[in-house]
Amino acid sequence: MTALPEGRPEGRLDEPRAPATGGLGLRTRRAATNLFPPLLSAVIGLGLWEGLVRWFAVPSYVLPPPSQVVLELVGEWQYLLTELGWTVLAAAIGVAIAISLGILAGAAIALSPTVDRMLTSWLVVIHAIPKVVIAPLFLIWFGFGVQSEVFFVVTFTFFPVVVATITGLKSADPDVLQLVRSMGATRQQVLRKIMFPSALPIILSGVKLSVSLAPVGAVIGEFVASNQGLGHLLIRAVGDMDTALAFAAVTLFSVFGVLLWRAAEYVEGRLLPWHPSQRGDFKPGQK
Amino acid sequence: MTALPEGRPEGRLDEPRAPATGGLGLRTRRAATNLFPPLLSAVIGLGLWEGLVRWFAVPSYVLPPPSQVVLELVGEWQYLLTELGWTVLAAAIGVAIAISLGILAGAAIALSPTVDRMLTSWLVVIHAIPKVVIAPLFLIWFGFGVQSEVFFVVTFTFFPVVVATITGLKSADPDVLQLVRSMGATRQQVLRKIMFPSALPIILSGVKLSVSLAPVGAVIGEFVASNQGLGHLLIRAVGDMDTALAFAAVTLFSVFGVLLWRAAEYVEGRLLPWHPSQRGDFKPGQK
Amino acid sequence: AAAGSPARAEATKVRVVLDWAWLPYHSPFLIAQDKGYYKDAGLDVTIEQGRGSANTAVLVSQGQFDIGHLNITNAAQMIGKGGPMTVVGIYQHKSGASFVGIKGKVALDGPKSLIGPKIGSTPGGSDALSIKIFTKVSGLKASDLDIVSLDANAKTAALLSGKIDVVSGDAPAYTSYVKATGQEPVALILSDYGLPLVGFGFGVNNDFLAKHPDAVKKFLAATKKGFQDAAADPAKACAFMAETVHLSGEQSRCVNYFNALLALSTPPSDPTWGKQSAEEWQKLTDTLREVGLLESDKPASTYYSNEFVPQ
Amino acid sequence: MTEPDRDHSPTASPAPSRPGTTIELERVTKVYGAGALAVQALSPISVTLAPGQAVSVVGPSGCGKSTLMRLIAGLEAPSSGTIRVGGRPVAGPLEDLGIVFQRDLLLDWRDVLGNVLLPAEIKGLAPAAARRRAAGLLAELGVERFAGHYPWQLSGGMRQRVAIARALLPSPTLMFLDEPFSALDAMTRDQMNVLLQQVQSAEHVTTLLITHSILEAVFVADRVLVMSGRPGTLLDDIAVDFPRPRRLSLRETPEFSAIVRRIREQFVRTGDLVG
Amino acid sequence: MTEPDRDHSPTASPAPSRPGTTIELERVTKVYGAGALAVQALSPISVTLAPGQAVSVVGPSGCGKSTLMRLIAGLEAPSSGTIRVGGRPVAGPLEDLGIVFQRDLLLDWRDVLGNVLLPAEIKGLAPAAARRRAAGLLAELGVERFAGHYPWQLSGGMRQRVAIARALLPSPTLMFLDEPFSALDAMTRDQMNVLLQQVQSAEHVTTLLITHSILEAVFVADRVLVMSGRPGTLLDDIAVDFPRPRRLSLRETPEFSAIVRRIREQFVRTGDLVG
Ligand SMILES: Nc1ncnc2c1ncn2[C@@H]1O[C@H](COP(=O)(O)OP(=O)(O)OP(=O)(O)O)[C@@H](O)[C@H]1O
Ligand SMILES: Nc1ncnc2c1ncn2[C@@H]1O[C@H](COP(=O)(O)OP(=O)(O)OP(=O)(O)O)[C@@H](O)[C@H]1O
Ligand SMILES: Cc1ncc(C[n+]2csc(CCO)c2C)c(N)n1
Ligand SMILES: [Mg+2]
Ligand SMILES: [Mg+2]
Repeated sequence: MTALPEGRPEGRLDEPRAPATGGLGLRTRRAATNLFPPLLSAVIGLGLWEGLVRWFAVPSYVLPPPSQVVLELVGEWQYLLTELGWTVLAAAIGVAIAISLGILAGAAIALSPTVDRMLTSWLVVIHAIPKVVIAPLFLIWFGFGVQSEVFFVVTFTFFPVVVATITGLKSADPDVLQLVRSMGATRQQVLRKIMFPSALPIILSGVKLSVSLAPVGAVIGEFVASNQGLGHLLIRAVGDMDTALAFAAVTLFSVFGVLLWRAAEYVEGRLLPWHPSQRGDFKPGQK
Repeated sequence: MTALPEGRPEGRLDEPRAPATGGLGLRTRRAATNLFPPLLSAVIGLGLWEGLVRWFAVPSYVLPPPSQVVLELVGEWQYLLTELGWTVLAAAIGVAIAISLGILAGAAIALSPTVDRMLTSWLVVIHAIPKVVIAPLFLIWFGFGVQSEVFFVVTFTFFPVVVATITGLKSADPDVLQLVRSMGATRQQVLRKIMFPSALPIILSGVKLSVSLAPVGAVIGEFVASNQGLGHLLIRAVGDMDTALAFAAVTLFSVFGVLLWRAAEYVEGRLLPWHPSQRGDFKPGQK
Repeated sequence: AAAGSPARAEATKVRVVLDWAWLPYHSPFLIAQDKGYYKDAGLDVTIEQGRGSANTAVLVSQGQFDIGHLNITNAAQMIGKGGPMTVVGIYQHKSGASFVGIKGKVALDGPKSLIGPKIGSTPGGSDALSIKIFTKVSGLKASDLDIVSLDANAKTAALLSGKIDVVSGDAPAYTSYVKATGQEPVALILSDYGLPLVGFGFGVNNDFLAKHPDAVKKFLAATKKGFQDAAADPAKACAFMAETVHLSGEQSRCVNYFNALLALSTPPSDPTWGKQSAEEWQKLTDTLREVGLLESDKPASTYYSNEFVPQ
Repeated sequence: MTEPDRDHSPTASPAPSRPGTTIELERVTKVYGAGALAVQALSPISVTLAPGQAVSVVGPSGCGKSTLMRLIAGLEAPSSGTIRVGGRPVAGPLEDLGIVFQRDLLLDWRDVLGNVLLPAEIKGLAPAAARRRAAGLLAELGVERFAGHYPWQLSGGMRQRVAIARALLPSPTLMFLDEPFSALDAMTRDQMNVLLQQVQSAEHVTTLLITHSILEAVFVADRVLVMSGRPGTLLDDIAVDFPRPRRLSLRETPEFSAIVRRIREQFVRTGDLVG
Repeated sequence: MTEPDRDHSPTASPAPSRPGTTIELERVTKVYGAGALAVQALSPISVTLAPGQAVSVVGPSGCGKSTLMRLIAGLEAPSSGTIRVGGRPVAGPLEDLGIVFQRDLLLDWRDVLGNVLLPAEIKGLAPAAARRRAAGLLAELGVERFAGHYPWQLSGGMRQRVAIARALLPSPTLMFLDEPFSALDAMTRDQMNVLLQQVQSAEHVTTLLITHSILEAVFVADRVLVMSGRPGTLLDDIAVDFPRPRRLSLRETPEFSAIVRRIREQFVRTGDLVG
């Protein structure tokens, strides 16, 4: 009775569940079950925040209570949304480029030890370099516009995809590779038809990481080298001790980040109907 | 002949190789083959950098040529190494905590949809929040010194481990899970004996990402508040427009990052002797 | 030039970069732009916010921008490194570098009072520089001071929350922030104790200067008009700024900030506004050289020019 | 392998004779999925297996044999009907069950010995005794030389034998085997049949054997269940009363052949392949 | 399935009779690994397979049958000796080869039809024709109802049939099958034997069949190779000259039984299980 991790597909014996025949009533109950925990968690989190701030009389320039943040959100929604737009734009373009580049680089590294030895170190360096140092270079090359932000997002988010792609491609079943080689598959076909799809669950975990990093990447790009976007708003708000505005921006930004994350999870589910993690209705049976 | 990706284990027919009987001569040649590409790549990269800087007469306050960086490294090696030591310490402690927490959180999320719905969003937020905004908070909560730096590293690096752990655990073969459940395994045992080891290759890809992020995390932590470390040195150098010193620090830092990466890869190899990616000497045969 | 005389097509493009994102003391540029002072002078001025004077210096030297509004120490360092830039005007002859604390918590009445309190300072850059020079000038040793390194963004919060007792930094900024919390600031302005640093001025890319000397002159003159308008009614300037580029905090804080800066500067109504003296340049370059932040031994006269200062 | 004296084999000796467990199925059905892809795997099946009985299940591919096994093992819930084991409704994985699935399901990250020891670790058996028993089982199954190899270094039949050793390790009172010998050559398979038959009769293990070999089904079992094509249901239920221990030569007897023929006829009567 | 008129089946009709390929092995050996874990899988094997011939390989579990197949298929290099196909040394995966491995190796991320169409995509066959042929093969193999299911939704035997359909799809001139019917019940297996035998003789496909069923080995083949225990080598090489097409009733004839007996005796003579 204790052997089963929670959250396995339905129909397992050791999960006490309503019979699988449930009609509308069940569905409503399930929707409630799905919505309740995140709401509860949000309420608890925000309540704790408000309570602690009030209890310890934390001054609002250190940490504003959520109530004040909400007021700020309402009062400045136009400014906030405009700047968020820039950030979203840069994040979207950047992460799209990063994912494509990351998959290409990861594939090249996974398939060729020579490329691995020649390229990986440079990628690690690009990934790990503290970006402030090269900020003046960014400014000179790209100026204060969206380009430098995009470039920033790319350098910020490509690496998880690279690493996941390498791990994923290298995990392909060697016997299956032999099989398709015996079908006369070209190297490209092996990659496209076997290695890539079998690696997809792992690659997508890298993509999810990248996607969740993209907005911060854009914001940091805006800190360093851009005169629009939430990052620029933040650098001004923080410099001006406008903590409430800063937290309003961060809140907006967090909601955006969580939505992005859930969207990525949704896409993942759609792309991997066959994967054990996605076998919702069907039960993991014997192969 | 074209079907085979490079880098597969030896003995494959379509890779033109010296016969596997090779003695010392072969081994030396192989060592040379392994060392040559990274050296070549380093030489090309640095040569390009030096050449471009000289060709375009880029002033050294924008981008110093490698030759000048090397001089700086030689001249300031003691200072640089001392500061690097602090950064390494904070990075090491921080990433160790991050990996432990990340695996725990990932396991909790993977195993329980309720925890997923309650916790994931907050983790995404913590991960995605622009750290400058909360840097003052860090300071106020943790004071100065290594603690806030370590905390920084933790918030910076835990998420890749979480995501990889979730993906890894959810990829466990459902049939194998049924098998051990029928052996009467407790939930804990299922996790420890099946889900975790089978997820390990994926978890380690997350760990590699985290490890490669840890030094930047420490440096950024040192930007915010620290009297030592490479981050402190960098802020100084950048503020003083001492670009050569800044790049010397970054170079040292990059080398450290690459070594860390390769070390993580080595550990990965030792932990996964059974994984397709590690079947060096043996050939992937039929199961 | 009379209104409408220069044809639109002939307007000279001038790309200006500031030292930082919009702050109260930038209102003169907005006013000049808004009132058409630049346009009337036959200039097509675009103003970009900056990311610190060091970056501003690089951007102007590299020709990404023509004119920069920046801290003159950074300009001097850049020129010393061979950056093709010339300082064409200084209006803040007294640096704002200072130690700021909260009244009742610390007393800042002379160099000796700095021994004891915990001082937050940003490593490198202007903070570190002023501490370095100040300890020299005042006879203190750096090891006498209890300095903690802090990110610029963390300094104010650290001071206001009591994590540190004193910040090292720009007096107009920190005193106005302390006031805005309903407390009284105390400040030790380093230039009062012989710190030979200066504050804001203008640097121009040398190519641009050679090609468009008149434009530089006109730009300074028009900007001076903006300063005059702003200084005449700081409250109105602040209100205008809050409307156009969004400004945080109460208007009083903005006014305090701007007034404090004006107090360290030549009044814009003064005919010598912008004018530089050989002496201040000599002292500045000598001092920088002494603390190792300037390697060049170019004569002080090569750093600046008074030719473009509005008469 | 010539037939050795099994009474001294490690498998047969240590465990005392234990009471078996009654298994009752009442109108059990199973439907997988929904909508266009829905598949009815089992039509109502009712049957009772006595304690200590060895039951073989035969039936066409895809008729629901593996499904039936997973249902009884408590790894899946039936769509309707009830299953009782030892009188109580099945509410989770059965205890004290040794199971071999159709795929060998060896753990890639453990070597052969580590795989065989898995149930001992899970059930907390004494390590030293477990290792001894594992070594004995591996020897008996002819893979002792490969104790330190990883699964990917084994042949298909060797993998299957390791999976069998793993299931036998804890000397279970219930044994469910889903085509455990499908990757073995005829000779090895015969030996395994003898071995299984001996273990079963010596230890009174209630055994459910799914097999495609009718000879094997009859040789090993007290009872053979013949299933129809999908949706699977019971076509026939044949008692096999030969005394134990049985020798391979039993298969040459006319009584044996009669049962085999009876089963074959059931198959042929059902006609076509299930589509 | 009653035996249909195979001449009009999609498998037998479209492909013209093609020339086969000679396969020559000369003192081929294979050693896996090194040091303490080293395993000699094959002792020197020399044998020549004629074009269009159907050859069965039988031998004890772990004796190197699968290894032999992978060597000939050009998927691995022998440790010594040479393999020539069509006169040229094997230097990579053989072309025009349909292969079924011991594991079914279905792609988890493709449904049944997608799996069967894989070789068509790889070889760039006309999609419409390939789909028609796939549908025909799936029907013939009794899994057409599951074209849209994913592999994990299939039973073991159904998976294996899908793997066979995939190998047959491009009508290869060479066919290597490693225990392709191990998960099928006796009846289905018989039908598959008939089908395979017909495809082979109609299209002169050079066939290598590894099997554990001696009956199957003889029924399908022109020639049976009997291998010894590990390190595997050739024990016997038996010609099977029954005319084609063959019917299942052939297995009841005394000539057939004689060959089966001869192979059995080889096995028994080799004695023990390989350890
Ligand atoms: N997890 C699953 N999801 C959907 N359908 C399933 C699942 N498991 C089994 N089935 C279906 O149930 C039916 C019975 O499958 P099962 O594995 O029980 O057959 P079987 O008798 O064991 O066949 P075989 O002899 O080929 O192994 C098949 O049609 C199969 O497609
Ligand atoms: N990749 C490998 N690495 C190491 N040893 C291997 C590998 N593949 C096979 N072997 C060994 O080679 C021997 C022959 O294996 P092979 O799979 O050819 O046997 P087989 O005759 O097909 O057996 P079965 O009938 O059980 O499938 C075995 O001892 C096996 O352990
Ligand atoms: C809290 C605070 N934030 C920003 C500035 C703007 N600023 C004025 S001078 C300077 C350094 C560059 O010379 C910067 C960033 C300030 N004064 N105080
Ligand atoms: Mg089955
Ligand atoms: Mg085999």
